[in-house]
Amino acid sequence: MDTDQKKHLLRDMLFARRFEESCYEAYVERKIGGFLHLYPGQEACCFGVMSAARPGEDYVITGYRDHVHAIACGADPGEVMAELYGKANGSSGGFGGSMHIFDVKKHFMGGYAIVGGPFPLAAGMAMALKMKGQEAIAICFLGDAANNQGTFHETMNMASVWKLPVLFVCENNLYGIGTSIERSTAELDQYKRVAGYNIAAAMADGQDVVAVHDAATIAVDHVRNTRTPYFLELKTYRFRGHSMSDGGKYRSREEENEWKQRDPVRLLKDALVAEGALTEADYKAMDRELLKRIEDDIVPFAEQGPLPDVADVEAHVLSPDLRWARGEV
Amino acid sequence: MDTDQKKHLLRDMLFARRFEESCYEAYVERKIGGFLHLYPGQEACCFGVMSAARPGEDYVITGYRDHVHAIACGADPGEVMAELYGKANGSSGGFGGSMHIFDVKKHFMGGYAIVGGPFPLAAGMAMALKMKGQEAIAICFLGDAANNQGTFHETMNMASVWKLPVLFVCENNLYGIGTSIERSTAELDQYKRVAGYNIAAAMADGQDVVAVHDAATIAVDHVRNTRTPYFLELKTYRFRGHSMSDGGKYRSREEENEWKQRDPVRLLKDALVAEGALTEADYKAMDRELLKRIEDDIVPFAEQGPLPDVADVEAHVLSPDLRWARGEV
Amino acid sequence: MAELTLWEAIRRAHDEEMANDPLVIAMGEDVGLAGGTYKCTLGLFDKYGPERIIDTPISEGSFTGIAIGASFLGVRPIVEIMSVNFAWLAMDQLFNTAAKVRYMSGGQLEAPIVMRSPGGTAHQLGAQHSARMEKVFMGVAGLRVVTPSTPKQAYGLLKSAVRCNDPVFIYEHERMYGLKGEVPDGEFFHPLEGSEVMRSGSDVTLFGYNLSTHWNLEAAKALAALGVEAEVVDLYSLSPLDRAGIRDSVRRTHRAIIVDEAEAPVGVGAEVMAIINEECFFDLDAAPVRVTSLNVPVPYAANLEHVAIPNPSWVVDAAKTMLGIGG
Amino acid sequence: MAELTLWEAIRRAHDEEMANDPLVIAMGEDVGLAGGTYKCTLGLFDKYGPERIIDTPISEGSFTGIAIGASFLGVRPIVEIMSVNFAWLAMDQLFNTAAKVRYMSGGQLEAPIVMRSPGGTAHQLGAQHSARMEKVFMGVAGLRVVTPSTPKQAYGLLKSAVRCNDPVFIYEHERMYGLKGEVPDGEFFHPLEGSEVMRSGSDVTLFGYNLSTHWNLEAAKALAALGVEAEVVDLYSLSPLDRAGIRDSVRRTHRAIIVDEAEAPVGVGAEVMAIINEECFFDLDAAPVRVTSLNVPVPYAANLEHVAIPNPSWVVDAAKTMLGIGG
Ligand SMILES: Cc1ncc(C[n+]2csc(CCOP(=O)(O)OP(=O)(O)O)c2C)c(N)n1
Ligand SMILES: Cc1ncc(C[n+]2csc(CCOP(=O)(O)OP(=O)(O)O)c2C)c(N)n1
Ligand SMILES: [Mg+2]
Ligand SMILES: [Mg+2]
Repeated sequence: MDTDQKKHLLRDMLFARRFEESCYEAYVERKIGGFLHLYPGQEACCFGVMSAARPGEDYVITGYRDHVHAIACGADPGEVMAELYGKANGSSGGFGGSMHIFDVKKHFMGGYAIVGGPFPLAAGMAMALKMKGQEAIAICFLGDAANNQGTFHETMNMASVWKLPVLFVCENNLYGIGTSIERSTAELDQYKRVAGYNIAAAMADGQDVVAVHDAATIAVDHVRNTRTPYFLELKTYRFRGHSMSDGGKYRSREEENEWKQRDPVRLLKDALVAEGALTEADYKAMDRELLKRIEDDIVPFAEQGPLPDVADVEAHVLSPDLRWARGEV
Repeated sequence: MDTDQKKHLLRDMLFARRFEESCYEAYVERKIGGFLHLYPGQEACCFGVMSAARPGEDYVITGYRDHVHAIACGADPGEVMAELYGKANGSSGGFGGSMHIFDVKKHFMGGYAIVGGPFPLAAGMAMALKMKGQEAIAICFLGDAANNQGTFHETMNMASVWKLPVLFVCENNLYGIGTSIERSTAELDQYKRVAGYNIAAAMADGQDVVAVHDAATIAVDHVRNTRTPYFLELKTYRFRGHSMSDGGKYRSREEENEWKQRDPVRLLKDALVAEGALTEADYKAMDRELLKRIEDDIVPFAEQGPLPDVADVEAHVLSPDLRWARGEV
Repeated sequence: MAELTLWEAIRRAHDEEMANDPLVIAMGEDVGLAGGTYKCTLGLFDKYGPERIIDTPISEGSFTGIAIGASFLGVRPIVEIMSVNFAWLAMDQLFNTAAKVRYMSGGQLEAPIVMRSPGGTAHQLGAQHSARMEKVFMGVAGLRVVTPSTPKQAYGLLKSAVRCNDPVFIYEHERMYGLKGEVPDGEFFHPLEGSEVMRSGSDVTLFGYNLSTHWNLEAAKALAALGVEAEVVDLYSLSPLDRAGIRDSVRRTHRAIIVDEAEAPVGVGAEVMAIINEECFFDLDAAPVRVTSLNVPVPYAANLEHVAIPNPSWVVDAAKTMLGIGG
Repeated sequence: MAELTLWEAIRRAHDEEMANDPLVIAMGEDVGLAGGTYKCTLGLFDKYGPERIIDTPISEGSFTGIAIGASFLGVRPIVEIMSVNFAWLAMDQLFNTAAKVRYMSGGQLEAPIVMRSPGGTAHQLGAQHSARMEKVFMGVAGLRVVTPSTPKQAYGLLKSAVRCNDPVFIYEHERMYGLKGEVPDGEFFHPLEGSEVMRSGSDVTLFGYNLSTHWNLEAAKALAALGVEAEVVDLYSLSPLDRAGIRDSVRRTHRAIIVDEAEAPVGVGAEVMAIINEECFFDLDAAPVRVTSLNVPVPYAANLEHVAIPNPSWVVDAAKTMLGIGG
């Protein structure tokens, strides 16, 4: 990867970090409701993979921890923030919320709140791409604990038998809410779990965005060229609680601190500084610039956005095209 | 295995064969209703495993193809037949039918009609045995296609993590109704599918009852002694349709005939004849005796059994013990 | 007009819609090579190939999810669940995703899948194969539910369901695939909403759907012999229910009996009664009545099943009681 | 009498039942080490250990099945489904096995599991986390369904559910865990069947359960200020519903409003209305009315959620309309 691309990734990851911290503040101030799941610590996973894929062309789907994935696909961060504020200018018009960011124009096909639900949805999108003969692939980002859901098994089997162009990215942050992977899962290395499905798989360091990019390049090329599935495990860690209501007593401070030494943003920054491609001052300036964008543009866009019109509360339940319903065809 | 035990197994298997053929006749004559799934071809699986286990002590559960498993656990064949006839003297009092044979006294914990449903039920029984410190184990017999259900994956994982004394026996007859395993499943060897769960597994020839017995002995001992799960795959074939309504066009006659060369009853009989432990005449006499028992005892027990009392139709919905319901405690 | 069985009508609808649009596919257990458990896709595997008539593994939850995901990108899957009893395994995907995705995406995404499944009691299928689950599908916003009582409806409802941009669940009755009836020769799309007056009458309305409509027609004949003219209203659309059609009929007859093969609690009968209460309470000359099965899991034995599940005589008896006709 | 929050009452019931019988266990996601999402098992992991307070993987379908299988052999599992929205994944095991096994085994086997789960709308949880699924659990024979509206009920219902030999589903409301109330100091078992008159009145009955009972009590206060005496009946048993209790109250007040946080179709409101029609139609002075949420997936935005979900003012308005009280 060249230095420019690394700098881009640094900017993207730092922006995502600051964006999520801003969400945290707004939640504490009760400007955001519902459940809020933040991404700090895992940024290299999403950006590393998307840097190897084709954002806006490939179809991406994930769980409830979805803000950053949407942004990485090209969603407007202001619209994502406005969605969290429950505003009409939010990416789902205020109908979805944090767990249901959608930007279909950018092929970000949504965040879903039922653990394991997106596995088959991703495979289904891949089936459609295959039928339509398109070059795009489907990419599904989910956590480690989601792999214990029956949909994992069922989908891996069908994706393999039907040869579907889908990349499964497992962001293994070692916990499903408060339950550690050792306590819930018979095989700790998630990429080994697809052995029984005849699916290509690999593992990479999810804190090192370059390593993720490299592993994802192989994975994405495999899926795009062979039109068969691939499973990529990324070992990572979330720096915050599972959601805002996390009591946080299930992890030791030592473990947390150890992982924080491997902060993906800092690791990349340090590498660039070591390379001589960036100074600490450059980095601080970049950070200030990103913070300013969040404070001056993104948060105000959300704060000042209009509320959804309550007259629309029954919109979007069924299709507005009533021809078939009424037999007027 | 000694000759006596082999002779016993021959008798058991031949009896099961004749029993199922008698069900077939009764169904054609419309004396039996509902769906009927017969076992011919697979007899060595059930009897081979149960000869290595402790019938009546170990807890057994299976799917809808359940008559023979019930009998192998010690259920009275007359009661099983009466159940198919929908009679009050049937093993479930006429409430269950062919797919729901139960004999809880004999620890035959039922036949269930939802594919994949019994996996967790078996693991749950094993959990209870573990809690209660009993020596018995749980044994779950299911087909190959059931392994594509999410419950397979979820249950294997929990059985492994929680170290449950449960033996999963997969009777791999290569088809789930009309869909062959090659068309539905990414990994044809079912025992390889548990690799990702850290569960001990093996495969054996399901047409050779001695081979099944030997493999099952290892499997049962493993579960009983280590109190951890085991997965045993038996390659087998059903000689009849999936159920009585099977069109049967999905398998070639050649394939069927090839497998019929490996009829488990005939293979054992031939081996005993070759050993000099049995003559063809002995075998015929045994067959006549078994047929006579079916004709003279079992079928009349079913035919002459009383219908369930229609006044009982609302019995067994809820517990007759209404103390907690009524707060009379 | 051709006379077709109900399964032939469904097969014809599949065939026409697949011929019309290369993105229409069918999937389910044994729908392909084996031609479908109830033959609804017979012959189509040879015609459209394994990529469009897809035999699935026994993985109801995820093949439903795959169909939904494919529909996000314009594919029009017709998913067959071999028996509605197995649909519990697919409910999460159907309800939490297909029925909600349009709403939670603010209208950006839709999941135009069709799910078809046979339900109801048949000849002694026992507790795990006799579920009547209409009510479950009707309870969730964002999903249309229809159920044919004739081959014509079966054909036209499936055609409209494939074209409609909403997820549609089609509830077929396991005992009705062999039913014969006229189906128009030309292409025909049945409305997904509404109800159909199958017989006009002035004394009582018998509401039903799929099999119970036939019970009601039979009961109406028996009642006619007693001088009672029953109106038979077929609720082919279970969600949304036809409030206006229900009201209009009760306004004509002032009496309502809702006949439902399912157990009573929170079922079609309760909902129709609630609609009557809300729409035309003061038009009633008698308390509306539900005719339903006993509230039991379905027993296997023929004699037990017989007393647990309604039949036309139960409808006749309910009408006679309501109208004060003795004997 | 101690004042406890609803979650403390549930925790106390767990604790007592686990102390009483070594075969009582609790299982679910994060019930153990983390103490339960809503703290209902807080501290019990340390007390009873990981073999009796079992943290499960995210495998709702199969850990429910495992609980059922264990119950076949005498274990008494209390299964927590973290949110009722995830219960769709467990329905097959709950309905096809737990609810039917007694019947289809002819009474040989029973599945005395307790399943508890929070449901309902809370602060903007959105479409996939706001399901109200009471009606789904009520529709199937062989399962008891109860729902507490007070800490006392929460304590006593769970205790009885653990002892009862039927599978029992306990529907808890996500917004009510912090609710405080008196719980008797001594051990106490609440009946699983019946209903409770929370307030007597003569002019109209407000039927509700869990959260809507509290809306009804609030509405009754507002109505009293207008000279209307509303009776508030709490339907803590949703299956079976208390037909006699419903009838008796309507006989006293002649008017019924059923308040349900769920969408209307085939819901509690419809079933209670049907029971009223069947039991005491001619005692009614007005058409019964349902107060329910709009028939939409639940929106995220606070202002949309507010107009979609009922609140006490909706109940007051419905009563005023029914009684012809202006303004
Ligand atoms: C079917 C289902 N069960 C339970 C939950 C509650 N839940 C939400 S996130 C979560 C943990 C998921 O962990 P993982 O897949 O590792 O993703 P992570 O949150 O660590 O990114 C759980 C149990 C849910 N949303 N859906
Ligand atoms: C959940 C579910 N899906 C589908 C079915 C219909 N069905 C009954 S048996 C069967 C095939 C099962 O095959 P396998 O597990 O290999 O067992 P076999 O019949 O070959 O013994 C199917 C699809 C069912 N009963 N349950
Ligand atoms: Mg995780
Ligand atoms: Mg098989």
